[in-house]
Amino acid sequence: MNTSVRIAPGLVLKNPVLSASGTFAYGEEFSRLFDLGLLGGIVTKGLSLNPKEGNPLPRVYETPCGLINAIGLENIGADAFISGKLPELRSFGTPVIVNFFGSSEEDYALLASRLDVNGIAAIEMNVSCPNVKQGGLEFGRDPEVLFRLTGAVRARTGKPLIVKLTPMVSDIGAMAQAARAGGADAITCANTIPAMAIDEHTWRPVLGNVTGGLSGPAIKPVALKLVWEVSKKVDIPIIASGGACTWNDCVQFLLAGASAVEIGSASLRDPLCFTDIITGIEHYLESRGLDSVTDLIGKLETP
Amino acid sequence: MNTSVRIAPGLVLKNPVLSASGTFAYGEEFSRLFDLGLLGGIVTKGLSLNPKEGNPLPRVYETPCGLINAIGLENIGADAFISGKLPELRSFGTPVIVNFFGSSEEDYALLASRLDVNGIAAIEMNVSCPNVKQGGLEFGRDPEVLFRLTGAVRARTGKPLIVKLTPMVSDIGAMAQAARAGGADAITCANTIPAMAIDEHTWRPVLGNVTGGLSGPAIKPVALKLVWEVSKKVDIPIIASGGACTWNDCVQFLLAGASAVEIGSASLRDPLCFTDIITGIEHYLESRGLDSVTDLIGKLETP
Amino acid sequence: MNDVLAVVKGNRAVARDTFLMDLDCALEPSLPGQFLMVKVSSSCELFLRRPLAILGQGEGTLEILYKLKGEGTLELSRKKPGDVLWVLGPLGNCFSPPQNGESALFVAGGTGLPPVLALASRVGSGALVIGARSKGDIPLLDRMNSLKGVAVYPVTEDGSLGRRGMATDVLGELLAGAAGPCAVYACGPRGMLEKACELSGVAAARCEVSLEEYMACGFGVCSACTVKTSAGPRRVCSNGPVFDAATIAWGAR
Amino acid sequence: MNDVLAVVKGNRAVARDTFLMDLDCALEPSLPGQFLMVKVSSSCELFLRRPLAILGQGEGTLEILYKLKGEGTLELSRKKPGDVLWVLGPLGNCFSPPQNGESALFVAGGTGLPPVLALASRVGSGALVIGARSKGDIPLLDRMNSLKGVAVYPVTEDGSLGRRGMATDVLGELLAGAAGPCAVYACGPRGMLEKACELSGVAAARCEVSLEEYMACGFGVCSACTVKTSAGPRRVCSNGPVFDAATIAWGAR
Ligand SMILES: Cc1cc2nc3c(=O)[nH]c(=O)nc-3n(C[C@H](O)[C@H](O)[C@H](O)COP(=O)(O)OP(=O)(O)OC[C@H]3O[C@@H](n4cnc5c(N)ncnc54)[C@H](O)[C@@H]3O)c2cc1C
Ligand SMILES: Cc1cc2nc3c(=O)[nH]c(=O)nc-3n(C[C@H](O)[C@H](O)[C@H](O)COP(=O)(O)OP(=O)(O)OC[C@H]3O[C@@H](n4cnc5c(N)ncnc54)[C@H](O)[C@@H]3O)c2cc1C
Ligand SMILES: Cc1cc2nc3c(=O)[nH]c(=O)nc-3n(C[C@H](O)[C@H](O)[C@H](O)COP(=O)(O)O)c2cc1C
Ligand SMILES: Cc1cc2nc3c(=O)[nH]c(=O)nc-3n(C[C@H](O)[C@H](O)[C@H](O)COP(=O)(O)O)c2cc1C
Ligand code: FES
Ligand code: FES
Repeated sequence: MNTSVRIAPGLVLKNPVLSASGTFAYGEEFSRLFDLGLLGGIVTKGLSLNPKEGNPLPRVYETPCGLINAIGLENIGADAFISGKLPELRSFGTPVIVNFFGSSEEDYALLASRLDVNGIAAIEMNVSCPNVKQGGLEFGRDPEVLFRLTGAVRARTGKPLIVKLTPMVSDIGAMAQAARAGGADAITCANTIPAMAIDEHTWRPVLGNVTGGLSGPAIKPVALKLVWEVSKKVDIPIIASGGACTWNDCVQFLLAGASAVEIGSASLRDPLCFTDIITGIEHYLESRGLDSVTDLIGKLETP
Repeated sequence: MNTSVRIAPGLVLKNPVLSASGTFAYGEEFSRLFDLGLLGGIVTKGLSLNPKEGNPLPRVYETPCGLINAIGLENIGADAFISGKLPELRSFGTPVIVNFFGSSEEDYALLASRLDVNGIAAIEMNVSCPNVKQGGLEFGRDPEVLFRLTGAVRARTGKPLIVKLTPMVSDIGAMAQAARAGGADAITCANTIPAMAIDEHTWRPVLGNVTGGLSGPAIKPVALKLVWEVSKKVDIPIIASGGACTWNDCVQFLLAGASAVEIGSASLRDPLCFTDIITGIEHYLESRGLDSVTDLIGKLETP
Repeated sequence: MNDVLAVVKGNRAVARDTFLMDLDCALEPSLPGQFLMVKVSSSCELFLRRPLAILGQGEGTLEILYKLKGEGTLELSRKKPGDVLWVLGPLGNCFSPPQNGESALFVAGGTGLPPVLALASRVGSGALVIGARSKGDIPLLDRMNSLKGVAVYPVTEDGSLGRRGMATDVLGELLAGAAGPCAVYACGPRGMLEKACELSGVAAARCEVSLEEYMACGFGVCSACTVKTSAGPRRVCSNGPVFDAATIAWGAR
Repeated sequence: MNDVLAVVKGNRAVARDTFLMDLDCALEPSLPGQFLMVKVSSSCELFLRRPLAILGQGEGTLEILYKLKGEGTLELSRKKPGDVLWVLGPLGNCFSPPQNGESALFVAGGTGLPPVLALASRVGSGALVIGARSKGDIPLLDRMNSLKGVAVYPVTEDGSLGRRGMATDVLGELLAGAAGPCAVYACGPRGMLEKACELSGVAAARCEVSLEEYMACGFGVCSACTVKTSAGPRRVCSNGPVFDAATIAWGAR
């Protein structure tokens, strides 16, 4: 049985299950729980050029079947990652995909070139970040802006470039097309959905940052729809992200058109879920007599 | 204690709790369960010029803490409503707000004038519908289109006009501003979030219509954020819609800036929840020593 | 209809993946064919109530019979005596009893036994055909056999009990052999109902079917369950679940 | 650290809104101050695990003590003997025992008693100040009183047990009256910890605090719980929960 999937030239995952950015840190903690070599790929916490402190606490809040986070992209910065974390992380024999972000086009481009080092298998560009020059509107909310941003980054890296779309847009298909036109090799679809929580007793927002992003099972039906929509609009591989907790969820995302699936919030709740998910997919393929994961990708039968 | 809220010139609700469109039909069934006069307002199922059949079954599917529906706007049409349902419905002494939709600007405008009859207190325009002339993109996804549509409808009705926004847009504030500029008296924020469900055993979508809209507690954190965002952008009253199940949820929506809250999915699960919610809000006001619901509206304290 | 609190008295397996639940519950009187919307969990993770037919009703008691299908029925099967549940009901219409000397032919399969058995118990005469994959899937056989005046025909796909085949095979024979007018009452998989309708048509028998469709509200407000009939769109939950089979547009869905 | 299945042995109220739960569970050996992430429900409605300190650990057994705060602890309180739970642990660092002749001053309030009591039991000497609103809010008083070598000072806001006032009032007096060097170990509301830190600073005592912050993972991967310290940002779950109080940037949050 062949569980491998191809995401970009030179980027083949041994199975379609990845960690998600921001719920796996830089891998150290999980490596004490299970062999990271089992994963299809590792996606790191989002990195910026310089270390970033993040938002005031509280940064997370539980909601029905989900959670809102407003971590604020706290990270150690690209250099500290490359020197301090990458050497161990690449030793597991699993592709290391580095998530990154900036606050201007130049930031992104500079960071992309900084990340063009050995041991990084691909880079995943988080575009759910305020564009400081555009009055704070997120890069991922305007196809023009996204096209230019992707092009600027593409010009500075030889790595496979994955663009991670923001879900809350009027036309996700257009965003995916813009990313593809700008030179993306693959799309991650999608990120957390903007959300907030209010304490009716104190009349205050619960999160230190007021608003945050919703993730977990609550949003899976939305993510599934976005993946399906994107898969009809672009021919590059899609990595699904949003609420996947079980192998069943992953198979659904594959059928909708994803080539791989990131597991985020589920691994906060159940850090050992990765192995269950991977074996679950294997058993599913076996029980259906399928030779390859690719036999599932985009195979949804619509009327 | 004063629980009344003003939504538009001539539209005052005795309390801030309304039914939502599509989960209350035309009121008959609920009227057998409790006195509809208790409600702040009744929002009817969405009406079109002509009766509409709706989508193939299945039309609903349960998801974690929510449901996806793809009813397909089945309704009896405006004329049958006015002659067959309105006479009884208006007799409860609660404002009847008629939700409506079309597939072209002309449809909407014509329908608005048709609904300009006695007994209808206001009209709520659903813009989460495909614009047939614009290749099927929803009216509510482009500020220009929404502005024109609102203006066209405004010109044809003397009723308070409430525009019900679609949540999945890049900039909900801009949509609210477009609706206001077009002549909306109030905004309903928001509608179901596009979603889908896939059966991993049959490789088929679960819903007859393939995709549908997600509602229920799962989306409340998203709706809360949208309401808050809209309230910072427009000065007309906002009616919240999305996941409200309890009085606590309603108070949160009020704090975020809503003047009233629609209860949709929660009343499918618990048809008697309206009375609990209304008394819950009253008790809350009492326990906080507040004289009026308006003391809550928009009173969120952000850092 | 009302939303009433029910206390679980008993909840036990009575066939493969099939449970009989006894409830103490002050529901208004119901008729065979009517159903409940059962709130299986106070957690809103399982957001929707589940439609389940009323198998039996006594003074302040209710009986339901359910098959394990997914999360909701699994959650139900975990209930223990003393646990409480909200049930909304009685909902929907009911079967219309045999008229003008009709003999009653009851046909059930899948999750369709409860309303049919409720009716057969009330009518007290005729024949009851119960189809299943295998012997172990058939619940309440004793109860069926104890219905005086009702002949019971178990039919199994593997032949492990009664006839081997499908319930509608036996229905066809009973219709063919009937002396006078018949009324057919069926509940179960859609294919079975369509076949029952067809056979009844051929035999000029009246046929009522109780439909099962995904529901959200169960009391007519959401239009989740609308089916096409010759009289226009009808909501299974409030216009049905029982319909004159001849009016159903079987092809459309 | 590992994710292990625990079987509930006992779960009873031991003070107002406070429960003591006994578990059978093969957790790796832990140290005072370490905690668990408890999966309170298999339903994902309550999505996050809840951080709870390890009160006691024996051969294949665990003890936790928790206050009812919201949905998660309510769900925990409903568990009956025989129910099972997943617990991830042991997590975090631990208190460092008194060194160089330090006498130990233990201070607990709110939900902070478990780690402090675990440490006091291990150390076996010093003084334990337990603050609460009222007598009925203080659990395990017998157990505290039975700690040989540890003097127990209950403090209540309403004076219904021990001194009237705040735990830190007594801490201040104990520090003032101490003959030699002291080590202060505190867990409870942030205000109490900050005060304990301040008093320790004045008295030149070493002070360790165990912090409580909202957590998502509990093992260092999500950065939900990062606090500012003089040594830079630190994750309460994996760099803590125990910190040298003097390093905490109390003003920032
Ligand atoms: C009027 C009516 C009466 C019924 N009476 C009985 C009965 O007495 N005994 C019995 O065992 N079953 C009965 N059913 C079928 C029963 O409702 C479903 O088997 C049950 O809802 C499945 O729930 P689940 O959570 O276990 O399955 P899941 O598949 O996990 O359910 C997911 C969702 O699909 C819906 N669903 C799944 N299957 C069906 C179905 N066949 N019909 C309607 N909705 C479905 C559920 O209600 C739920 O919303 C009846 C259905 C209807 C419409
Ligand atoms: C390291 C650590 C050890 C703890 N040990 C204990 C203990 O031994 N006994 C005890 O009673 N309590 C302890 N607490 C506090 C306990 O975790 C919270 O009271 C509990 O999570 C509340 O959950 P809830 O669902 O009942 O409340 P809710 O308010 O409904 O919880 C909602 C969310 O907020 C989080 N939350 C709420 N209050 C706190 C808090 N004070 N700290 C962290 N997260 C919070 C919950 O984990 C949950 O994610 C500890 C906290 C930490 C960080
Ligand atoms: C605590 C937390 C931190 C996150 N940090 C990042 C990040 O740094 N960069 C990024 O692109 N996405 C980040 N995400 C989004 C996740 O990678 C993922 O896309 C999202 O949570 C939806 O998937 P899930 O439901 O599986 O968690 C974060 C999510 C969470 C919950
Ligand atoms: C079954 C169903 C039917 C609906 N029909 C309509 C409709 O006809 N017109 C409309 O504007 N919104 C419709 N909605 C959206 C609701 O009015 C409401 O905005 C949405 O469900 C979110 O709120 P909730 O979480 O309280 O249900 C429908 C929702 C459901 C669940
Ligand atoms: S289930 Fe809502 S109308 Fe039938
Ligand atoms: S709770 Fe996740 S890093 Fe501490």
